[in-house]
Amino acid sequence: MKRKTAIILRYVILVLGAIIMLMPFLWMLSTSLKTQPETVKIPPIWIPKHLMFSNYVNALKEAPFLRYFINSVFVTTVTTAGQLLTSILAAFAFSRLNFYGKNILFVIFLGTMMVPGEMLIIPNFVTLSQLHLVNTYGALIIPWLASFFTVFTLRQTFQSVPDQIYYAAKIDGASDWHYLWHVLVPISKSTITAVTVLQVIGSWNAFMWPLIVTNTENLRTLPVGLQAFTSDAGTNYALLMAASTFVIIPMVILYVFLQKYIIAGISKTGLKG
Amino acid sequence: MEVTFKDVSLSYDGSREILHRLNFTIPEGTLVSILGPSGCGKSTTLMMISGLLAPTSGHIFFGDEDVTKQDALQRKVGMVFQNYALYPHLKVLDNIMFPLKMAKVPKAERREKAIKLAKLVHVDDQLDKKPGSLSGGQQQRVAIARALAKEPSLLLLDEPLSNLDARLRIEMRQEIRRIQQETGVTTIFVTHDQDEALHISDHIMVLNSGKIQQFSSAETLYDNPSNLFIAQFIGEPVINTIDIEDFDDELTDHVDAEILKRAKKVGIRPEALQDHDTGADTLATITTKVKTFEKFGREKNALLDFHGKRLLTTEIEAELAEGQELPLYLQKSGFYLFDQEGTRIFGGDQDVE
Amino acid sequence: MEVTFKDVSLSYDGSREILHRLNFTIPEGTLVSILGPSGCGKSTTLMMISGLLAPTSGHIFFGDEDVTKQDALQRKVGMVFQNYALYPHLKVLDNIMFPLKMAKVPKAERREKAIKLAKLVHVDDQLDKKPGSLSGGQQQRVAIARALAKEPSLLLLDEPLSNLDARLRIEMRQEIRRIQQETGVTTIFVTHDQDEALHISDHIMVLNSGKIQQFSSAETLYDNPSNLFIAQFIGEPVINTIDIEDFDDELTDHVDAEILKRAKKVGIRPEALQDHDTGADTLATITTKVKTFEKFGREKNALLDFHGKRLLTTEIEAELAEGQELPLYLQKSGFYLFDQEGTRIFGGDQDVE
Amino acid sequence: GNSSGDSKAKSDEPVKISFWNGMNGPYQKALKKIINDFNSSQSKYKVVSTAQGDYTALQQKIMAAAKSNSLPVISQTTYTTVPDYSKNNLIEPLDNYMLKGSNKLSSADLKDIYPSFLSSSKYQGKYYSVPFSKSVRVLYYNQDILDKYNLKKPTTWEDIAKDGEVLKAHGIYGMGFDKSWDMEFEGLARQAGNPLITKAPKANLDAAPTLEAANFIMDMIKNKTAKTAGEDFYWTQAFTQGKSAFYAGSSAGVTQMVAQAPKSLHWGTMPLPSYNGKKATEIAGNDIVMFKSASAEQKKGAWAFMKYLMSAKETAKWAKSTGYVPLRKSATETTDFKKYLTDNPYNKAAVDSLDDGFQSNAFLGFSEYRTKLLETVDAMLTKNEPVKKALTSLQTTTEKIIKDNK
Amino acid sequence: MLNEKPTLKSTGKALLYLLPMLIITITFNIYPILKSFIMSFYTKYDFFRDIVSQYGFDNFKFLFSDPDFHIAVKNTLIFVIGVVPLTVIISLAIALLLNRITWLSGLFRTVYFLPFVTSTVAIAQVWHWIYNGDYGLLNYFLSFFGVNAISWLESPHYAMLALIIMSVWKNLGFNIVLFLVGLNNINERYYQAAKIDGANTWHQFTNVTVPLLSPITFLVSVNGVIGSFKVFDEIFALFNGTPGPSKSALTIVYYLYQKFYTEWKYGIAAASGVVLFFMILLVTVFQLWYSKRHVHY
Ligand SMILES: Nc1ncnc2c1ncn2[C@@H]1O[C@H](COP(=O)(O)OP(=O)(O)OP(=O)(O)O)[C@@H](O)[C@H]1O
Ligand SMILES: Nc1ncnc2c1ncn2[C@@H]1O[C@H](COP(=O)(O)OP(=O)(O)OP(=O)(O)O)[C@@H](O)[C@H]1O
Ligand SMILES: [Mg+2]
Ligand SMILES: [Mg+2]
Repeated sequence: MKRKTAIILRYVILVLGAIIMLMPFLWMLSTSLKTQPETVKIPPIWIPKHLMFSNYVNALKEAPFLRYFINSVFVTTVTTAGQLLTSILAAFAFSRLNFYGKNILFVIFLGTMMVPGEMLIIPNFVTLSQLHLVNTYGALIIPWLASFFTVFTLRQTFQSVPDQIYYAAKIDGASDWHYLWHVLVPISKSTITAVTVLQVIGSWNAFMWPLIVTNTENLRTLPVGLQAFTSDAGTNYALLMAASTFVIIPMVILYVFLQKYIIAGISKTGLKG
Repeated sequence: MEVTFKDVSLSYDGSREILHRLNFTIPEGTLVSILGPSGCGKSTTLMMISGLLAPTSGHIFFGDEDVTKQDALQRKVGMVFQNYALYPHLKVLDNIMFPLKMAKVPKAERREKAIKLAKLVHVDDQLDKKPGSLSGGQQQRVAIARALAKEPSLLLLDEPLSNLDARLRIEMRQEIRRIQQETGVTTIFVTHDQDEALHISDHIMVLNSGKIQQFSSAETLYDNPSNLFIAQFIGEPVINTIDIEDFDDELTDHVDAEILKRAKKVGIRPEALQDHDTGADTLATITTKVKTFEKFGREKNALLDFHGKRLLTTEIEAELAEGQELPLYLQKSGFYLFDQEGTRIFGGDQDVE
Repeated sequence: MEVTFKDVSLSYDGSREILHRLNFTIPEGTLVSILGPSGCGKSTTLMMISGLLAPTSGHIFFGDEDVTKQDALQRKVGMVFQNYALYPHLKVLDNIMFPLKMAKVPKAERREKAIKLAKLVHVDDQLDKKPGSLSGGQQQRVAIARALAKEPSLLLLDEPLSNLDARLRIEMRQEIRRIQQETGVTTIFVTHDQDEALHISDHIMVLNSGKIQQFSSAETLYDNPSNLFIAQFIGEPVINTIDIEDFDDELTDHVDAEILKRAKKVGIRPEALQDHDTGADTLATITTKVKTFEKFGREKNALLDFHGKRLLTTEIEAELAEGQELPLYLQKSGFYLFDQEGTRIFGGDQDVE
Repeated sequence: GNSSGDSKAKSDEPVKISFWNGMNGPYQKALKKIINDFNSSQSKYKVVSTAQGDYTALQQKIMAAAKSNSLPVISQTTYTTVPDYSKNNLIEPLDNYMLKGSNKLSSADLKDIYPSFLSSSKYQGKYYSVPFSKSVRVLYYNQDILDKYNLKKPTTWEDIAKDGEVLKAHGIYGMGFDKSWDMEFEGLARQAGNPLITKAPKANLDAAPTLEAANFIMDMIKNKTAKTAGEDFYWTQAFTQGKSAFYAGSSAGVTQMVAQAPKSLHWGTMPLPSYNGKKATEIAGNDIVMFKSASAEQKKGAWAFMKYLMSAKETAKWAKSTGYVPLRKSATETTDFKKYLTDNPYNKAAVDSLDDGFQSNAFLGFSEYRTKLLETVDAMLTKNEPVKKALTSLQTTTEKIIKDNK
Repeated sequence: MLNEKPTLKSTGKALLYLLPMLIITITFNIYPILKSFIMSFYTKYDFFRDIVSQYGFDNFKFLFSDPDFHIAVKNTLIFVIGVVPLTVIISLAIALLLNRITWLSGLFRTVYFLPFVTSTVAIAQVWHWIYNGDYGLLNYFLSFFGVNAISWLESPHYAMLALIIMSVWKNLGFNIVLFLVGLNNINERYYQAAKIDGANTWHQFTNVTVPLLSPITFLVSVNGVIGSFKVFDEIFALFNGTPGPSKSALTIVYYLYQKFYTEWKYGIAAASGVVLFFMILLVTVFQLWYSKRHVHY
């Protein structure tokens, strides 16, 4: 009996929380189907009188979304993959290898997180321009190939893998390199999946940077397309939300697909101990 | 591969030394067991041989080569860890195949080999499970298979059979012995089971408190314990130990007076207390009183009182009544005297060490 | 606490059943050992008693109370896990104190008690270490201390001594037995060491392939094995097993013809092969040839050839030459016949089960 | 880099004129069309426009490009950045093209363009920018409310205050402002007697007319006859809900208002009423500047394009397709444009206001000053800071800003 | 080896592993950071041509005497103290709940992650509605408890609270995911041992989950502290590009942004960045020190 109430209580809390979490998402969907006057109705309405699916069609006409989409996919994939690679290597060094200056280097890297990104835009633009990378895919990708947050996250997980597993791998003839790719990475796949999702989303939603380092439509990504609905005269929320929905749906699908890996991990066996 | 330790010491934390200046040589192609009380440093010794742990001081040689500075990868030993250390994310089959994969053995071949080893240790019906859903003994057997898969030139086994039942244990130790003899791989085997050590090994090293107590064959260990610790540690039931003062003059005629003076403790194996005179083998006679008489399976233990001290013998066949007087014949083999430091000064074969 | 299983079955994955309709009762205040080959379901059984695992079907009772639906917290048992499961972040002392802390024992008292237990298991010099820097045996001892700290009314021990050396093992098992008898706590003890089981327990339950093979006292198990599995599983060295066909007519006069017809396998304990006639106890006489004669410590094993089959005896004192002919006297106690299904149909005490 | 390299283009290929802007959506489309027209109207130059997102992104991008020597030829920007750009030697004065040379603006042109646009293009005696996307403040009124309570369209601000008193009883505000009323404030101050900052520049923030203007607005607000949009930012929504009879907002908001207002609502626009017998309405929006880093050829082409944008025909076209105001009078007088205004009556007020339009005087440190001005307005509204105290302190701060930037 | 000391060789090897990351980080993080650090000492400076005509501490002196900067520091600290503990506690609680349900667990996990992907415009709009003084959802709920309508976004007293609530909410999804990963990496056997030892759910949580989850908690809180110190986007979204009513949401980064991009005071902006950096560093080093003793890997 007690157990049952506990379960019910859990669901009640989760459902209440879910409503709060869902609200903006539902708002987005609902607005994307409204007429313009409905979007600014006070108090707000949740269910539009007529579902304006045409908003989606109209929204997609406003900008070259297909091109943007392809760019987004390309940039996101390369950025995420590259960043994972550099981060896995660095996290391994920080978690497993002994070297001079380890702690200092760690703090320095940590320090790079402490500077607001707003300060880095201009100097990095200058650097890229000196490297003749402005207005190329390189500019969209290269600066984001390292993320200390990812390194930090992976380090925390790598460090939780028992030493014994490392020893066993050594005995089995695995060099550090093999240990990393055949043991550590598969064992940490839930964390890696999680950081992948976070990075993909970060890269997918990046707005300011792609705008600043590119000058041609051909290189721009989806979030830039959302600009089409905002102007001096105000914002066309219905179309904006339709386009936003179009932009985030791939991320939702990706998450739904990957979330079971985040949870599965090594499940019952666990890492700790 | 011959393994030599030269003055090897180890301390984990830099302050408390766990192993003190170990010196030994394990001859090529032999199987050596390491015996010793829990916490004496057996696993630590193996870890140093494998290269997972660097000695604080001293040198380790494989053959003539000084490997002290080499890491585990270079030393290429095989090892079963005391806690198995299976890869939690790999299935049983993949766990066994892992060293083969690292050695770049072709896929088909490694599979075949792994399945053969899995059969050997009777886990061939568990190949698709992850270690987390194996029983303790099954995990241990997978660890053995994994270590054997590598075909190393030096095999280190840290209590590899501790979670197996008696039957399987015997079967496994025989398999290990067979493989060891067939391939001639130098093998070091940590066990807490003396019987196992006696049956399987060419030599036994007994460690205590980070020091080697004796390193010799199984028989020598039993017949010629170099000190009181060994005498007490080896043998089941445990040797009877009483103070020299507890004897009246039963020994005076039979042991050199000089030695008797230095002696502190007397050790008498339970089977060295016979109920009949064995002639030449009898050293002295004592009189005891029966306290209890017990029978477990094939074993019969009689607990006796000798000058107020307990003595145990296993050599009495007939059922005895409590309180009954009993003359006993002390056998030469199985009777030892130890000095103040515990060193054996009488009994056993004095030449053998 | 009396523990009763009623038709308890278990399957981990919902398809392969690990335990099949177990039925047994463990009387209050007794110490019961569970013996069985690796992977037979011993740990699984303990997990179900503790409430960590729910049976797929069937019911579990503590006394009269059906606890099937209760979780581990409500059942309040003490347990030593096969893999110890010490808290990696807590020091040894805190690990031992943990159950006391949960029971809200005042701080000073729990400390005192924990230190007492640490002394009992000889880890009192390791109190400030984390489990990660303990040796295997030390970890195991901490786990024992932790389980004892709780003073539960039901104590479950899953191979609690597997990583201890022989001396310590005996000491620990005696301590456990002492505590068990003093406090009267019902104790279930999984071990793979028969000797341990024989010495420590009031009753022994032998499991195989998820079924109970026999549940009786140690002697009964040895003297009256209910089937061939038990006869082979219990006893060291293992019982000699040969086919009935290998006998010519040595048995015809001594065993009922009816029984002989049904018999399939013959089991003869090594000590039931005497080199001299013991009179009334002798059942039959056979003639064998010596193959090898070995001596380990106190043990002397002679391997003999009987109609081309191997027989082992431990009862020969004198050293024998290879190939020598030897008449042997089959003793009544230690001679069994088993039928097609492996059930004992001759030998032992037929009334005892 | 798209400036220096491109300038050496082969003679038969048109010179590329890069043009950065912050126009989006329909505005971007309208702009593209005009650029296409320009490109096909001649063969010497080719304008390539890039939308750089919103104005924030555009500003950051210009800063980054300036730092790395990769500025475009021309860019959209607010005229208030001109002092800073010019001080940093980034932009080219336009006098050589606009007032001299073969392609200069005729004096008729100069007269035709609304003076307020021209005056704000001028900094320290030189033209640095040309007007481009401009809007003015206009008054929105709710005809239904006026009818219901028998009110007339106001001719003076005092009328609005009075109407407010009437409506207050019915839970309706007289006037609605956007989140900040700084634009109306500056208009009132000018009508009362002085600009907030003179061309010199000299701050008049605690001058009597300024205080009068601020008090006038704050009194309405305290009196609950007027209200600011606050968290909604624009009063548009509240206006469409009938929360106020009037709303002083941007003419650029008309499009939005049309889209959002319920069909049943009767509303209109008119120029802001007069105060103190004068009329003034603040102009907002963006200009186009030319960067120094471009080649002579590009600059020439850029000027040609700027001139093209200001031509009567194009500015009318631009105004029609975007709702921004036309830049010259003549553009409003064509029949075509008149027809447009009859079809779109809401847009008429903006055009009618242009004669009375003004723009704040830009000076070095303007954006800092503007931040402070907004903070001051905010302080009066959210912290109830007394008008006099707030403006006196703004005066001190502004004087310091002016001094520091000398 | 287990007890190996660093050597030149091992350092060289580690460098190889770190190299890709190092190259990128040095070019795109460390180099610009150093540049802006140096810039904070430029007192007369032509930004575009990179000509420095005077160095000094004036920028810092300015900051220490600028009341706006004081407000920014105060607000930033309030924000960090408000956001970090709440984020850690709430996301951990939700992760625990999500970890304990089986039915519809995938759906719930997705729902709780959605705010992280949803467009910021939608988020800002919804929160504007929630916080609206007249018809807002929050006031509607509060009215049940007899609380009078609060104009959350217009009142200097409540604006910071509104900002904190929204920020906590916005960062939840992300931290929940990290906690879920951490929870799943804890071996079941410690819970079994704890149950046997008589630990109820709460005690299992405090004695097993909390210590064994500490690496992730450490990660989340360090990241939370750093992220909160740098708060900016949320303010922009919630207060329509203003620093809140009466500067009640003016934070250091907002201040920096304003100085840099709207006022073109690069030296002062850089100096405020340096101050921010050292503030974060101080807290983070404290966290690192604390973690040495309380984080169990
Ligand atoms: N979590 C699990 N999931 C699936 N199967 C399991 C799991 N745990 C154990 N098993 C299987 O159940 C059987 C019984 O396991 P159990 O651990 O009870 O054996 P055991 O008798 O304790 O053996 P051992 O002496 O080797 O510890 C084994 O075949 C094992 O592979
Ligand atoms: N990582 C470590 N850090 C500090 N001390 C340790 C560490 N590992 C082991 N020790 C200590 O070193 C001593 C020897 O440990 P070792 O594991 O070698 O013992 P062992 O002989 O294998 O014992 P057992 O039979 O119990 O496994 C023990 O006292 C143990 O507490
Ligand atoms: Mg060990
Ligand atoms: Mg088990």
